[in-house]
Amino acid sequence: MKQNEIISKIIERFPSAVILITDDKQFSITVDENDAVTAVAYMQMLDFKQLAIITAVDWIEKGKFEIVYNLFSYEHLQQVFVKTLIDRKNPKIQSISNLWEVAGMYERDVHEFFGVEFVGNNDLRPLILHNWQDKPPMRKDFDSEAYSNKVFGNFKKEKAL
Amino acid sequence: MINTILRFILMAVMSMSVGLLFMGIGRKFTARIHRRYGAPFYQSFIDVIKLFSKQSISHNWIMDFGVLMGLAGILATVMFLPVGPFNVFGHMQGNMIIIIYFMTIGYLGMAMGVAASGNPNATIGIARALTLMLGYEVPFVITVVLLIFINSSSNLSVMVASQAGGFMRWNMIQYPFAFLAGMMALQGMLGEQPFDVMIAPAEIASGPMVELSGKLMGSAFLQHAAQIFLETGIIVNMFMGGAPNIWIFFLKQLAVYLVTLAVAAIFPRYRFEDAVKFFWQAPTALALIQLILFLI
Amino acid sequence: MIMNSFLFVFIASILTGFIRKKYNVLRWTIFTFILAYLSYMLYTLYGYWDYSEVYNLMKIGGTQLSINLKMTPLGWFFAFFTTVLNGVISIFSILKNRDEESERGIAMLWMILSALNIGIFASSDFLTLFIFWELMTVVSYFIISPGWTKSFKSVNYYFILSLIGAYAMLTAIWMLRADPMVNTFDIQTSIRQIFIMWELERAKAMSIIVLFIVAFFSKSALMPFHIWPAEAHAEAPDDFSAYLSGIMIKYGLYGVLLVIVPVLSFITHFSDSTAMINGIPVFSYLMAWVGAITAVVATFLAINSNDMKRLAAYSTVANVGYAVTGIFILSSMGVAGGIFHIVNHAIFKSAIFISLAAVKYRTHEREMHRLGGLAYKMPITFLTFLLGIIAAAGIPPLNGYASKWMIYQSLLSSKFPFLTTMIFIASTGAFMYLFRALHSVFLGQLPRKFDDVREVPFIMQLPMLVIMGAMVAIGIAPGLILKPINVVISSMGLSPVHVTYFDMYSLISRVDALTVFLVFCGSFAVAFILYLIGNKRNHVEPLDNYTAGQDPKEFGLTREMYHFAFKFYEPFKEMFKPFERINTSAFYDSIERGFNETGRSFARLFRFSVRNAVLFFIVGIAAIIIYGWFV
Amino acid sequence: MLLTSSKDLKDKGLDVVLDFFRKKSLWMLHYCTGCGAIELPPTMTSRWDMERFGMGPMATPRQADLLLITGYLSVKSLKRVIYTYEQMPEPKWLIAFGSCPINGGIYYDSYSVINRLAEYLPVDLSIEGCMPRPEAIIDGFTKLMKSIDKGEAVGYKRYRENYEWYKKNQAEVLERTSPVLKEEVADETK
Repeated sequence: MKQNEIISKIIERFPSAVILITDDKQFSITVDENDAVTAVAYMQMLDFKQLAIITAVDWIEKGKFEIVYNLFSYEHLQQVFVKTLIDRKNPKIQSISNLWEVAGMYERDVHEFFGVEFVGNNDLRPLILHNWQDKPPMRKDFDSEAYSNKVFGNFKKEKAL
Repeated sequence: MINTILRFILMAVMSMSVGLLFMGIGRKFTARIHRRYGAPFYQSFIDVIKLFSKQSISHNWIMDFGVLMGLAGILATVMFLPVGPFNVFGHMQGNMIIIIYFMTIGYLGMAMGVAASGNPNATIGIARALTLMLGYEVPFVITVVLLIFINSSSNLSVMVASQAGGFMRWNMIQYPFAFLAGMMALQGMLGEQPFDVMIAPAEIASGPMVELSGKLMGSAFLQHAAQIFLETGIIVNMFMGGAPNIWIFFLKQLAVYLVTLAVAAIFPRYRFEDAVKFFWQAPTALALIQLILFLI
Repeated sequence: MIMNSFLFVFIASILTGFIRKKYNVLRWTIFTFILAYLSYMLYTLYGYWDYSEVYNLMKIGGTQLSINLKMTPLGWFFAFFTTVLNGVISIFSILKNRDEESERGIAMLWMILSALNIGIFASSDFLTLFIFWELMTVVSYFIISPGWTKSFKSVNYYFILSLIGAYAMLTAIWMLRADPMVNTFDIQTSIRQIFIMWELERAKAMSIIVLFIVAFFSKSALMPFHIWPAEAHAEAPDDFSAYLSGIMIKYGLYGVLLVIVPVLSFITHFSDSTAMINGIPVFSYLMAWVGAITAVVATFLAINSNDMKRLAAYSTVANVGYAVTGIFILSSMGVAGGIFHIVNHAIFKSAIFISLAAVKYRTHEREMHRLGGLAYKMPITFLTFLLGIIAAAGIPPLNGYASKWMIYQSLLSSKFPFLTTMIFIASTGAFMYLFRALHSVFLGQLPRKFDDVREVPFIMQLPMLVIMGAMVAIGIAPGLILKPINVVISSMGLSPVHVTYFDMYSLISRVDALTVFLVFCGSFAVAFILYLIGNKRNHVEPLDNYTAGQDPKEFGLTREMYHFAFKFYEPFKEMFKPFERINTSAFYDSIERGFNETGRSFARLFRFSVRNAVLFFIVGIAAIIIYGWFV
Repeated sequence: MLLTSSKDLKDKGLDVVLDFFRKKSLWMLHYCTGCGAIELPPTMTSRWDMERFGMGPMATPRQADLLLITGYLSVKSLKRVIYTYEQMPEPKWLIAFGSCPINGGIYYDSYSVINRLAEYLPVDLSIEGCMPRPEAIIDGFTKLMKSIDKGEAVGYKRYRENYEWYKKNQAEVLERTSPVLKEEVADETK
């Protein structure tokens, strides 16, 4: 299928979706929070078999998190970003770990660094950070430098050795 | 009696120090092949002294005992090697069957010591080494049996005596296929490339040596040195006509050792199943050809 | 005197059956004393080579059937060392069987078996030999399958192969008896007659020899019959495995030495019309090859087995292979080396099996990969096993090497390059599987569940110490055993080998075992001095290991997980994948099925199972013997 | 400051002789945490040839004398480095490599990268640069050899003697139980 055929199919299925074409190999779809999982599942049905990554963007001014699903199709040689905006105060979204097994791992990652809750994923243990007690570090309101100064005591411990 | 004890101690010291010297020269040699400057030729002595001066760890008494048994086994084997005119015991000098079997106790000791450390990397290395041993023993044993048959004696001194009278009388010229098989087997015995898969450093963290430290590592080092001395010595006695004095003997040993290093410097590593298959094909065939030629 | 002692043992064994389970220790102590008595009895018989006993049973069709017992040097030698070794093993059994369920029957049967054992070695005609042989088979059959219900299937191999051997032997004996030239059961006469028959009727003599070979090889588990020991040893009681492997498997070799070797040496020396290779008959050469191939095949099977008793059983088969190769070389060096190896193997394999039995006594575990690290808890057992495998791999200061050296010397001096190579390969392989057993059971990480395992009690350590002492002593002074062996092979018509207590000589070299031992001690001293010079050594915990920086406890790594023992030589096994289609046990399985079907149809007739039929067979034989006794 | 240790830390006697052999045979374990590891292959191979000083790479901490921290060190790897360092038998030395282990380098404000390695482990020598060139590395190694010869590089003794101090610093980053930036979290909820 060509890119425009895919896009027309998507519009047919999700009339409210906002589609942004980057070039002839890449485009993005922004859908409603409620449609997000359906959209990803639909894309999987359209032979977008590879889930490259799940990530999140912190739009602190808008008070939103943007969850981005990065999909790729070897059949159509197309890359697509399925995006959705969710509330920043109480970030919750349905898990897609039943569609891709690997999604569970990406969701763990996003959960650890942004604090997004994935409903339906039972395994959201911390993955990368060591013994993390503070708020999720990738949020824009987390002050990394203050943290670093406080914990690693930048030149504050001049005593002794 | 006192004489024998003195010769015994001399032989022990000589085998280890000459082996270390060979290792140092070998390192320089390999470095020059790589177009490097390389470590000084006495580097191995420094390494050993440093290792003995370091503290070491051990998990239990079997580890210490095993490593000591490894060194002792190889040293005991060296005692039966005729080094030119220098003999520790007159009467059973160079009995090949004793040498082959005595070598095993060194391997057993080392294997036991490192297996007692409880690190699976060490045990994997040992499993590979033992499998490889089953590989290179085949061509080596055929070669040894052939030479025993030629001389009607399992005595290395007799084999040396039969090669007296110039270069053309050497077994290496007379039985070239057997010599090739023996050299390939030597490559495996010394664990040089392409047969160094048991000590693969990046894959299984240097295999058997993974938990050895300080003086235990030093003992392993000395064992390897004595092993180089022993195995090159066997080849020199079997194929290169021994030597009239010990210095020429050392030179011949060094030549053999440098040949293996030259091969090692340009080869990558075999997987060990493939190494065993290789040993059962090319060198075994060569040794068998020589044996059949002899029997005909 | 011999028969009276048998009666005494028989009655004693019946009486011990009445001892209550509470006093198991008493029963096994009596067993030990009976074996001491038997050993003493044999000791007093030494040198009386014309001593004989005859008990007439009955006349059938004009033939006097009788039990003839006679002490020959060969028989005495075997009888004495097996009985002494059995006594040593029985010390181990005293405590081992204290709480066993099914031991009552085993004690009784084993006592009878030790008497039958002497009977086999003392019998001077084929009929007596056959009677004792079969009784031994049946009795041991019931010991191997304790409780009569467990492990019945695997023991069937043993029974079927024994049956094949028995039929072959009976046919051979019948052929000899029916032949007008021979017409006797007497072994010594028959041997001479077989040789004459070889010259006159080659085919008939050949078939008799082959039948005997089948009988003996099936008992000793040579090549086509090599699978029963693995099945039987694995299921037998642990202490009995030592007896089974050390002694019982050697009956076939005794038969070879008794019948085949004299015939073949007659042929070698006096026959002009026989094809020879390097001075031995072609037939003998082929049999030596059977031994060598057995050694190699059993070695490869042992490398791939995961059960420690199976591994040891295959190792036994391999060692029998060496001995057979040596014996069929027919030179005095070869035969002496073969007999010497039989003795040595009995000793070191008892060491291995006893230490494995000690491990099982404490851990109740048989699969090697579930064990590990027991050396730190059971040092004496570990040392026994270590010395056992050093001897088994033929490494110098211990006994196994002396006999292997003799076998090599015989092969080399008789100029058999390929046989030598085969034996060498088997020997290197032996090192592989023995180290695997050593590592998996005794080294590596100690599983948590064995944290409170202790060393076995002193009474059980005692036989281990005795056996270790014997291994070292024979290793230093091979003359201790080789001098009696010289008497044996002289009586077989071979020239004695040249040996002093410490030195062994062959045509092409000489070994001074004491010097070899001292050299090893000296080298160890040198290594130890170097060790003392070095900086201090710190003790660390077993799990404080190189783990690429990861703390094992935090990672959830347990000691069991960090013990590499399962599928130890898997890539090596992969290399032999094409050969896996050749499946000997499937063949025997089909035979077993055939037997079972036949048995079932019999059972339909008699409403008895096969086992009951076997029982009837014993009762029948016993009835015949007792009948003959009184009539 | 790091290299000035008091003379009384040093053992007298045979160590003077043995230090000569120790400095001539430094076997190193490079813990490839960061980008610095890429500078080592050229240092080892034909162009700069580290082996002429008797140095060489080793596979496990048991055999090594020298631990190289090549580049930034995250909190998670700090734990592994400490475990590795404690597994090495004495005498042992530690080299901090590049700017990051000295003061955090370009990661000075990162929430997951430590700023000063010397607070957690006794650094015997620091080689600065981002990244240090092979010449700088070799210069650093020769300096370390000199200080070993003088008996000044005794980081392992310092570590042994000030064990509690080091452990306290390590625990501060590794075993935290409460959030660090508490007030700001409270601010955000308002």
